Amino acid sequence: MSKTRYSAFKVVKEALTGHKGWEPTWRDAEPKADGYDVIIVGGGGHGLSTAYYLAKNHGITNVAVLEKGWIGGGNVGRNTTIIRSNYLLPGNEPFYELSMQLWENLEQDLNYNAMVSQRGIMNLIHSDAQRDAFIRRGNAMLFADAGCEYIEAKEVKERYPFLDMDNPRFPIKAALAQPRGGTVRHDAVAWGYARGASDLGVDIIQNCEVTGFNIENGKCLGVQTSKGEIKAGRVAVCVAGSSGRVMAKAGIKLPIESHVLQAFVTEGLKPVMDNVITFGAGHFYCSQSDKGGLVFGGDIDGYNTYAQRGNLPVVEDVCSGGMAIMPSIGRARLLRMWGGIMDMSMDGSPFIDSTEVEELFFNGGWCYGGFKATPASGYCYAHLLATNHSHEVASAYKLDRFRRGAIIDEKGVGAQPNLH
Amino acid sequence: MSDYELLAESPLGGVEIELDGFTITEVTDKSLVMVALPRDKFSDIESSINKSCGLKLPEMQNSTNSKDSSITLWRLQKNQVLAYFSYEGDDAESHLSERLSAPAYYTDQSDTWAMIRVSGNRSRDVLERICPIDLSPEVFSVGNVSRTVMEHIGTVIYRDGDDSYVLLTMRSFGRSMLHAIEVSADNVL
Amino acid sequence: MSQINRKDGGLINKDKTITFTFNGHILRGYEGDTLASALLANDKHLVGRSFKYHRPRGIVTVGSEEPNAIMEIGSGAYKEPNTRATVTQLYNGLEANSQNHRGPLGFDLMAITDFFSPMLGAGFYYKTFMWPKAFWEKIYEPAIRNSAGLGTLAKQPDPDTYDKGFRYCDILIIGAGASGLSAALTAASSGAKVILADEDFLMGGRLNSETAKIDGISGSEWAKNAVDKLSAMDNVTLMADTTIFGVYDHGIYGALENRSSESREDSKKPRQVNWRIYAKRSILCAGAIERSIAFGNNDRPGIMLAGAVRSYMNRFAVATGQKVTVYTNNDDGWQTAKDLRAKGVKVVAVIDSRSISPVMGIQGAEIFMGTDVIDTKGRRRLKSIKLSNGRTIDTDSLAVSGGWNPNLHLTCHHRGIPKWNEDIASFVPDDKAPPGMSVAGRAKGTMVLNDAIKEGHDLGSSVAQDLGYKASDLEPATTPSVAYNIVANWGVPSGKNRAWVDFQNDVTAKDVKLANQEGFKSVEHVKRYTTLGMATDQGKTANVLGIGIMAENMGQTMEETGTTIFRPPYSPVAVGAFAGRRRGMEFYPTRYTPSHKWSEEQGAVFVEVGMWYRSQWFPQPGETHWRQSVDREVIQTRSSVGICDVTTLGKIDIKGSDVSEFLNKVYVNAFAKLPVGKTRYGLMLREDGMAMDDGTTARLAEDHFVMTTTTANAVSVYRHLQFCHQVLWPDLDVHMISVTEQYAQYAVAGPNSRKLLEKIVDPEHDISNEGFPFMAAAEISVCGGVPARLFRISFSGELAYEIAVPTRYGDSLMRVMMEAGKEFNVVPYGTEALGVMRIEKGHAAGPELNGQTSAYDLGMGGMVSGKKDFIGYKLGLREELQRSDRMQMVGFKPVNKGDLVDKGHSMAGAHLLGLRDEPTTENDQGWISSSIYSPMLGCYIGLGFIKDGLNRKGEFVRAVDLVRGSDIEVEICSPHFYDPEGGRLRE
Amino acid sequence: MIINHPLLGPRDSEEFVYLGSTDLINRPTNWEDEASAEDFYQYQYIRENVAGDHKELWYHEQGDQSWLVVTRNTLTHEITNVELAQDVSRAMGRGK
Repeated sequence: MSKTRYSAFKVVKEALTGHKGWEPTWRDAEPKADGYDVIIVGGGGHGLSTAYYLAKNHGITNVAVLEKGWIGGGNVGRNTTIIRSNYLLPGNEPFYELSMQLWENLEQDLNYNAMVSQRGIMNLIHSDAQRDAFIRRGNAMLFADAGCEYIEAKEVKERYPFLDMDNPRFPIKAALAQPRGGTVRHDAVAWGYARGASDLGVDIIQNCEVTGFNIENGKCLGVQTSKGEIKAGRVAVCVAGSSGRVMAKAGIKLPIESHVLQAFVTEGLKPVMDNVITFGAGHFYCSQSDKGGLVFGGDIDGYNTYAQRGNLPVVEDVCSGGMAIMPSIGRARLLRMWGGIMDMSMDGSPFIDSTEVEELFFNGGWCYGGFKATPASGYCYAHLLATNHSHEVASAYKLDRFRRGAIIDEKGVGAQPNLH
Repeated sequence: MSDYELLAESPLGGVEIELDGFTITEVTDKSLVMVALPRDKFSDIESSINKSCGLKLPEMQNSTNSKDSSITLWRLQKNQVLAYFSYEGDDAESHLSERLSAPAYYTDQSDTWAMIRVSGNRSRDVLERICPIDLSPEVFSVGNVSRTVMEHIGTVIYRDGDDSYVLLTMRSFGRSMLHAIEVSADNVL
Repeated sequence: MSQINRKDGGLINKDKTITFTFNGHILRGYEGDTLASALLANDKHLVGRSFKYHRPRGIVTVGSEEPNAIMEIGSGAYKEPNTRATVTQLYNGLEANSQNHRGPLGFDLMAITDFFSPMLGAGFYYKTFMWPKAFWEKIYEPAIRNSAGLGTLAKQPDPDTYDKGFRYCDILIIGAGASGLSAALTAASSGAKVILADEDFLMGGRLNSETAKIDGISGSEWAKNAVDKLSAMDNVTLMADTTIFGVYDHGIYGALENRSSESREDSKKPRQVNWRIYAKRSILCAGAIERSIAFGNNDRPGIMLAGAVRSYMNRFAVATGQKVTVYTNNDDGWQTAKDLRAKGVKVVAVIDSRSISPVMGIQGAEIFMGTDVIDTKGRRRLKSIKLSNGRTIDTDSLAVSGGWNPNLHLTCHHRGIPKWNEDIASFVPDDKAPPGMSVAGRAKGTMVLNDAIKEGHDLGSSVAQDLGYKASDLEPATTPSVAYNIVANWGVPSGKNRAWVDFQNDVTAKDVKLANQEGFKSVEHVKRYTTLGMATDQGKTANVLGIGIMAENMGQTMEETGTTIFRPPYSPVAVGAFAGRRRGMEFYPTRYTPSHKWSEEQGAVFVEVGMWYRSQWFPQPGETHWRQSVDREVIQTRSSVGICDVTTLGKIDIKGSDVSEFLNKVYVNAFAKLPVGKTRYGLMLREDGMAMDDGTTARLAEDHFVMTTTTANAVSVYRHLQFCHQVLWPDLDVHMISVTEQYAQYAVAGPNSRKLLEKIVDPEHDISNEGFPFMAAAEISVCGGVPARLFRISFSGELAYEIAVPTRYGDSLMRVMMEAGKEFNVVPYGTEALGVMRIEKGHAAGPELNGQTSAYDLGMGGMVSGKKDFIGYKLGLREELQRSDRMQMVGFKPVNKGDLVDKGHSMAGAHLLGLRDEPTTENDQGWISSSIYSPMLGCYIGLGFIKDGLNRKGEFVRAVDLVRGSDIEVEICSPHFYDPEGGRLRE
Repeated sequence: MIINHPLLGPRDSEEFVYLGSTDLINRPTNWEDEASAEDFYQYQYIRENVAGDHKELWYHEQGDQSWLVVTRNTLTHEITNVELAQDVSRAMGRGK
């Protein structure tokens, strides 16, 4: 499929010939005058994977991905790179498990090394009540064939001697791990999907902001953009944190609020930890990147915002969480902190659905869990766009579910987005 | 007469710590009663307390004293004032309502709070490490009172002298608050 | 030989020698040195290895922007990786070790990677390592991980402490160089409250490194005088060694005060203090950062930035070499040659890439105009340089200046976008600096010192005036104007030789080109593809150079190319400093119950619930397993009487004329007609129809109610009630106040509870079954007149009361009741026994009220009133919430009573399956939410949720726990396992 | 962030708890109508999610325990107005 097949052989050959043979990873396109069968609004991970699967699984290649800035510049380029399928509720678990399976075959599929690394993810358990809740979750995972491992405290200590097992506030009583969880080189996911989609004929158009939708008689006929009007058979919006702003241009209000989630990375360090560790009681999760930085995060700041930056209280909370479980992290220096805008939905679960406007589709509400969903989100969105039917694992992600009461609330905190 | 007797205990056992330029003492001779002010009775209450004790309703974050200085009113909320007064008995609520004789709702809060006075010329240097509000002498004057949060503990701070502050925290947090002050003193002095 | 490069003068104290070690060698420096200046004094140029190719690297800069000289400082638990030698103040006993090499620093085995570098260019890893599939995690990635990273984290708890603090000012001035000091002088003289912060331990900024005279005296002396003047003023706080690392909303600045050297003297003090500074306005005077030029092998130890070479000479009295060369594209580079010469250091050549006349004459130096350096030699230390005119010059120190970049980092923390300024060939702040921030001096692009001083001076005064202070009457300091002329130089063709852009991350000009060729054209894409600017210095020295190279590659302007986003922190901050005191027990505060001291005396085991420490159980001598204690507490309570401290339950006094109406709106059931002297159970929903909390509410007087909430939700329920009152129904006459802490409250439960209470309740109060029936409530007195509240309510299912006294009597009441109860064999019970008894009685608690369950799911549909509006009513009626096949709460008991007894775990968390079903998501019928061993029933019992549960009592299903490997048959039953008719309550 | 409390002056937002849009003030009162199901659904779930000036509810938990209506720009975080929610609610016609 690809014009330039990547391989170790090719890398050596290019090294010896001055790297003259490398071509652009994806084709930079300009809008076609006669439009597209499908326009995907948003060149993030989900938009690019949707384009890829539309072309690959459904043979729909007259597709454009419109990106306001540079591809992969949204949450796919600013997350903590974690993948996992350790969900609780039946509306969610099979979907995330499909995503995990797609991750597991992604690189061979794309001929692009996105460094999918199933180094395992471990949730620490600090109380009896938390243990009961995690056993319930673990069983849900095993029922869905996602795999999980219950690790007694003694073994947690053996594997991760730097953890503070006897913390007076959060003694570690056990852990629930998903060995198949792990991390992925986030930017490479966007680039890999872009390359795959582009090779199959999809137009990737950067610096092309959608400024409006052409809607006539309740039907969407195309979009207005900073590069002019573009006609489309179908328009698929996929803009995560910008969902509210973009859908407002089509006159649609959503059960979504935009919030900022901060993430952090330390200076590079020689290997400290090889897996992802999550400290639910104190809002902290951490892994180490291949470059050596400890990448970590915690809760969202908690107020509506579209500004990609947060404030100090959460920084301090997250770092305290780090000190509570791994007090050696104190001497690691925080190198960079940044914020991404999360499309926080009213129950913490996403939407992949048609809308009240004919031929206008919506994918969003991923909260802070969108990265791990990237492959399945594109896969299922493409399925819906190509077939008019929800994919079975995404069938719960309907926009009208709150009207009906079909809530998918993993945390049980109700219709308050900043608590999910 | 009952066969059994109940003994009262202050939240921090009357702690007193004397450091160089800084003193920590538990306040044990005061009672607290919350006086809720129904909206339609504001003026009634104002005139009643003026008549009974020579008291005025304080401005927000400020205090007023009764004529005989035995009762101080703190205005931390719009619809309530907290009375801080010298009384050590079991029935602060009736005691105060009789003194004020105003048509308000009274709720005893004497056992709700631990009260710690910090004083001395280094008090602001010590508090600077835990107190997020501006305690500059010209900004937070004698008689000012605010409710804020220190070391994740909801705290009322009242300036009762040039270099003297009373900190109130919910009684169950008292030991943590005392510890926070001690750590600050260790770090600063 | 010691300190062979040390010269005369400088701002160091030669009377105080300091001894330190570098890679185990004992070396000496002086007070006032940084680690870097002391290393250079000792002729140590090779100080580290680069990230990817393990190239030998030396000190490049003199500040926090240092990319190369990063080291591990200290040892054992104190070891601190990646510490910049250039900002580490030297102290006695400092241990420094170079990092990122295998074997000795001079002979790093990993340097082999440099040999393979043609294959390891930008992004190579995205194109390979994909086969065989399993090899990535097992072989390739571990190898990459081990060779990546820089310093090593001590995997021991950080032994130091950190503190936080809060400071307020009118004007925060960031940077105490010429403009910052000038601004501080005028602002302070206007009367404004000023904080002046500088990251250096010595205030003065570049003035300490330059020879320019200000007001006729040396710059460093002028700075010292200014600092003395400021420190004598009451309205000024000086914060040296303090980095303003971030600008947050509404004038909040993060400031890290480093007290490392102080803490060596007295190690109990915090190592660093993380200040939150609240400033009405700020003036950024952060100066400028010099950049390099991309030429072949421009990364060898001995090649440094020209301004740094000058600093080491002037401030630290250290010559960076014996035969120095200067390579520049601007006038300022010449100053280095001039200053070195003045100190008697041999300058062999000045090379200027501009085709203009020489800026000045330098005695003894060859001058090359319109000439570039294209290659260098010397593996561990620079030996010679090769020029574009073919000349080779022997030199051991090359001072490079590619120009100065305004240090505008902080102006971009609110997404300001720097603008290109051709005059100074660099980016300057745009007008979108964070609100309240102004910029002066070189940070703004004002490169001439005299102008920078004036700018700071004027701004200090005008900002103070904006805030209502008088204008300053000071005159600005003056210094002769020295022009700053520059012609951008982004690099020179260097053939096969690599021209380094980002030293630490080993990004070369060719990497940038390759990225562009592969379609990575956005500056963000290039950064992410090549890792340019992602090292510990975040591109402070590299980024503008990299952008220049990109712009040339793509034939676009600098403005079009743009910058990446500057993010906090300005320079890296220890994670521990953000956590501050919040470690271990101090993660958050601790709440103690009134009976805590007594419980400790009894040897109680405590459990944390929220922040509360509650007694979990009270072990007796001979009991070896917690279950023995808990079973005993349950049995003894159920057979006679037990006492439990329930003070932690939220208690809210609600007074006013509209309280009953208010309660009607927040509870699903009716409260309007609750009589005085009675208590009622109430269930509260969220607006979405899900259960939020439950508890009892008693009416003590016509206009006085007291509500209880669960411990966990005390705060959120209070907030919710305030919302309902202030926001939804503001005119209701309702006054709420938390009395949780006002009363010590104990549950006294069991058939003998009344008898026990009769001994302490004052005789005028009738608490007989008739006089004080089930659900009665009253204000009474105990023990001879102590006021108390008594409620006849029961969580245990026994005849039971809750008694509350003012908290001051809480400890005493516990002791008195234990004494009075002796004759009944009274037992204290903890939260575990409480939990056992509530499950035996089928009361929902936290695991059932988990926010996913409605009143109907909980089997409380019958309580829901259809005759009034209340929070959660309407949305609770939605079709999906009313489906009969929703999961509903019921009880579960094992068919075989002995099941799980030997397993040591309960049924909690197990999922429910049909008797012959496979464990799949489709077959999943529900789960067990709470489960305990019931001493009364003699087996494990559980509460749980199963589809259509209320209609399935008597059916058999399986409770399957694949996680822990159990699979048992259970019967669906009523959740009321014990005394289902409730007769015991009313006895 | 700093919220300029109308009664107490500027306070660090750490003292406050955020709830969400002031849409939540407008709780429907027509609960007896069949059609109110839709109103309650809109009230509880659908948000404008404004990019710009956003009116939102904050609770001063570690202060005077008042609910506030804060007008804050969601693009810049600039706060232009802070009012007591009780006053706003009354002005919108809510009472008992």
